[in-house]
Amino acid sequence: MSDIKKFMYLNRRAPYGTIYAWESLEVVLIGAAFDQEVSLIFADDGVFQLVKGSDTSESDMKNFMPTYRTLGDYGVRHMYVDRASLAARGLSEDDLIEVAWEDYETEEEVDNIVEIVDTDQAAKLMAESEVVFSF
Amino acid sequence: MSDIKKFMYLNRRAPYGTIYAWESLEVVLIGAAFDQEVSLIFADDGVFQLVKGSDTSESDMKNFMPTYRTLGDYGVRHMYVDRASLAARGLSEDDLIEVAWEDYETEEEVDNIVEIVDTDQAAKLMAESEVVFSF
Amino acid sequence: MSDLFTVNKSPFEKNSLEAAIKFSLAGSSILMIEDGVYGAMKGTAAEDMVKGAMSDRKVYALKSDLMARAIKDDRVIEGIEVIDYAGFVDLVEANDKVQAWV
Amino acid sequence: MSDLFTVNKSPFEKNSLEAAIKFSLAGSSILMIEDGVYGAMKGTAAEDMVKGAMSDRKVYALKSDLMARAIKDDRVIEGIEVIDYAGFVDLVEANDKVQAWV
Amino acid sequence: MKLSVQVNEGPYQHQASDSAYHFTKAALEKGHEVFRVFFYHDGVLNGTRLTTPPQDDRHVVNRWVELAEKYDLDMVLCVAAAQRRGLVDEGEAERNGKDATNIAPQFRISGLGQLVEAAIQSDRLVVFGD
Amino acid sequence: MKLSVQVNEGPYQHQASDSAYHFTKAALEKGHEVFRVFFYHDGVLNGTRLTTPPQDDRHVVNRWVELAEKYDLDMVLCVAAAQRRGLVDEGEAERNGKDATNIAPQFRISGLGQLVEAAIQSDRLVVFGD
Repeated sequence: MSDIKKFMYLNRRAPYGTIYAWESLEVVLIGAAFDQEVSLIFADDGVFQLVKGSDTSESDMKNFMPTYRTLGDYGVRHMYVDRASLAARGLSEDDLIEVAWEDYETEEEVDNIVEIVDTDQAAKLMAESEVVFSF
Repeated sequence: MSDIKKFMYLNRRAPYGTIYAWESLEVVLIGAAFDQEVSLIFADDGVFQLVKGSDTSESDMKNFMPTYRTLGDYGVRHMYVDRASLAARGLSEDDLIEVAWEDYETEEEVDNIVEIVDTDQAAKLMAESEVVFSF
Repeated sequence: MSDLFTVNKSPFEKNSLEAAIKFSLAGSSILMIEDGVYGAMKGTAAEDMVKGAMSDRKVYALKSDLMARAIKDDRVIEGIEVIDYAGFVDLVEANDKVQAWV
Repeated sequence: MSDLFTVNKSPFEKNSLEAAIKFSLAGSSILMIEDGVYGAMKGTAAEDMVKGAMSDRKVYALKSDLMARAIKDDRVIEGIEVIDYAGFVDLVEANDKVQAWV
Repeated sequence: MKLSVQVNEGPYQHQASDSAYHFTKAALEKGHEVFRVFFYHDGVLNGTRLTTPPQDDRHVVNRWVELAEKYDLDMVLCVAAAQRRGLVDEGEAERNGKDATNIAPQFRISGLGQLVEAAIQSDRLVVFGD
Repeated sequence: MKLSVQVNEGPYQHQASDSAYHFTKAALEKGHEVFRVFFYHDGVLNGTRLTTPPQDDRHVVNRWVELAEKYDLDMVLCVAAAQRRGLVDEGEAERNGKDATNIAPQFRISGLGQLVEAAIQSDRLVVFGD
């Protein structure tokens, strides 16, 4: 069991302007095969990654927003969002996508694993992780 | 004479962390062959490019600081530095290199073409240029 | 004599928009592209700065970049003109030159 | 439980240092590398922020990056420890993990 | 209007190359002349024929190639930037003893003077970067 | 201590690859084990053998190659990132119909799982990026 680690993916960049948000997601998707305890945290401009309603039809870029909604199926257990980062950007919980999660063995279900946290709590969550991937 | 344009090179990045400062200098050096009216302006972290005393002996990077001192020989007539950017970084004129300039035809000499300007003046100088290269 | 300033960075991450405003003369135009369009959003910590600039500068934002970032028309600060790439080209033509503030 | 935060961006250009301070617990270590070492300079607009962080966090700066940027020892904020790459490795070992704040 | 465009970042990592492409295309469609597209810094990486992006994403390199074919666009990769980043044509391979090339069709490698000349000859220089 | 290092930027444009190199070298010289160096995003561009930097500058690619030779370092380029950016070995050339390769010796192309595995197997993961 010592091979199960607490992974935290730290996302601080806006989507589309750079590829980091999308290539970070690709790690999360691939990482699902490794059965770790996986959380994502969105802070600073990273909170923009979860805003619903993205439309790339006129920019000819791949719209990867739908992928976030499926993360529950890829073993992601928590998606934390920094409250202060949201507020500075004029955003609220209503602007964000919801991500459902289900444990197929225990049939435990969670409607939405996206959770808004205070900065102190965010800091603690990162400190309690064993690996922080930065993008 | 309509082929003589007023060129302004706008430098807003610190040296070494990225290559922009150095590759910007390379354009200035090559551009000397084209006999334009050339000025450089340093604002925001770009002012760090002119701080004297750089020592790359322990970082194994090319030290391109000496090149700035030779710019007078490459047809650069003015090197402007934004005063507010200096102040925010705890720097003063004494921290900056000096760059001499000489007109070999008229024998006009200038001891130092590095000039500290206010933000308003910097804005005007850029507005009066015909091409602004951004790095 | 008027210039177009392009800004492609989020105002929450980098100081490009602030710098472009500071170094642009009254009468200039500022065009937000890429992550720069976050500066066009209502209700953010950058709104006052943008509105201040709009008193004597014209501010534009690129439509396809707003759309990709889910910034609908009703979230865009009033007075900011939303344009497409053809409009971007027209702006370049209408101004004396373009300065990229990256 | 203590973490090492690396910061490689100038505090005047990007908010990485500010964010690293905000999201680090008391007892954490912050290591400035690359353009991040500008945060170690005395007399700048970022000095108060850095000194504030130093009340309950340890701050380090990488020597070779200070040297390249002409930041001599007497310009470094007192209390910031200047280390080389071997010291960087030791810090990584001494802390539970490393978080890169780019 | 006679335009030149400078591209400072490579494909995919930053949006700069996308923006530059859409802008250049829009200018050409409006009938403006594009004197030159100059690829500098990591921008030279737009000129490799070795990319294979995912099928559901845009092909940044091929888009430039097709635009150049359609409008006879002059696309120049800076030689100094290309050497640092491993962008090679036949001539560069020979000069630097490289056993392969990776340049895409329609691109050519040349000196920084081509950027300065573009700035002189064009009514506007538009820069896209990070 | 068992370390892994992640490099997110290409050579020269950003200092990240320099920092990662000096850090990795220092760790090896202190006797630590480096489980893997994983190159992601533009970091894959560190693995091209086609660069020819100026004679008075460091050779970022060759430095990595020499370090790997000396310490038998496992240097992995992410395949998805490499495909987007035109970094190709023999296998990739065959799979994607490319007529050339540009990978440098000592590097290998593999999947993102190698990064996740490195994070699991190592005591520390150290990330260098922009």
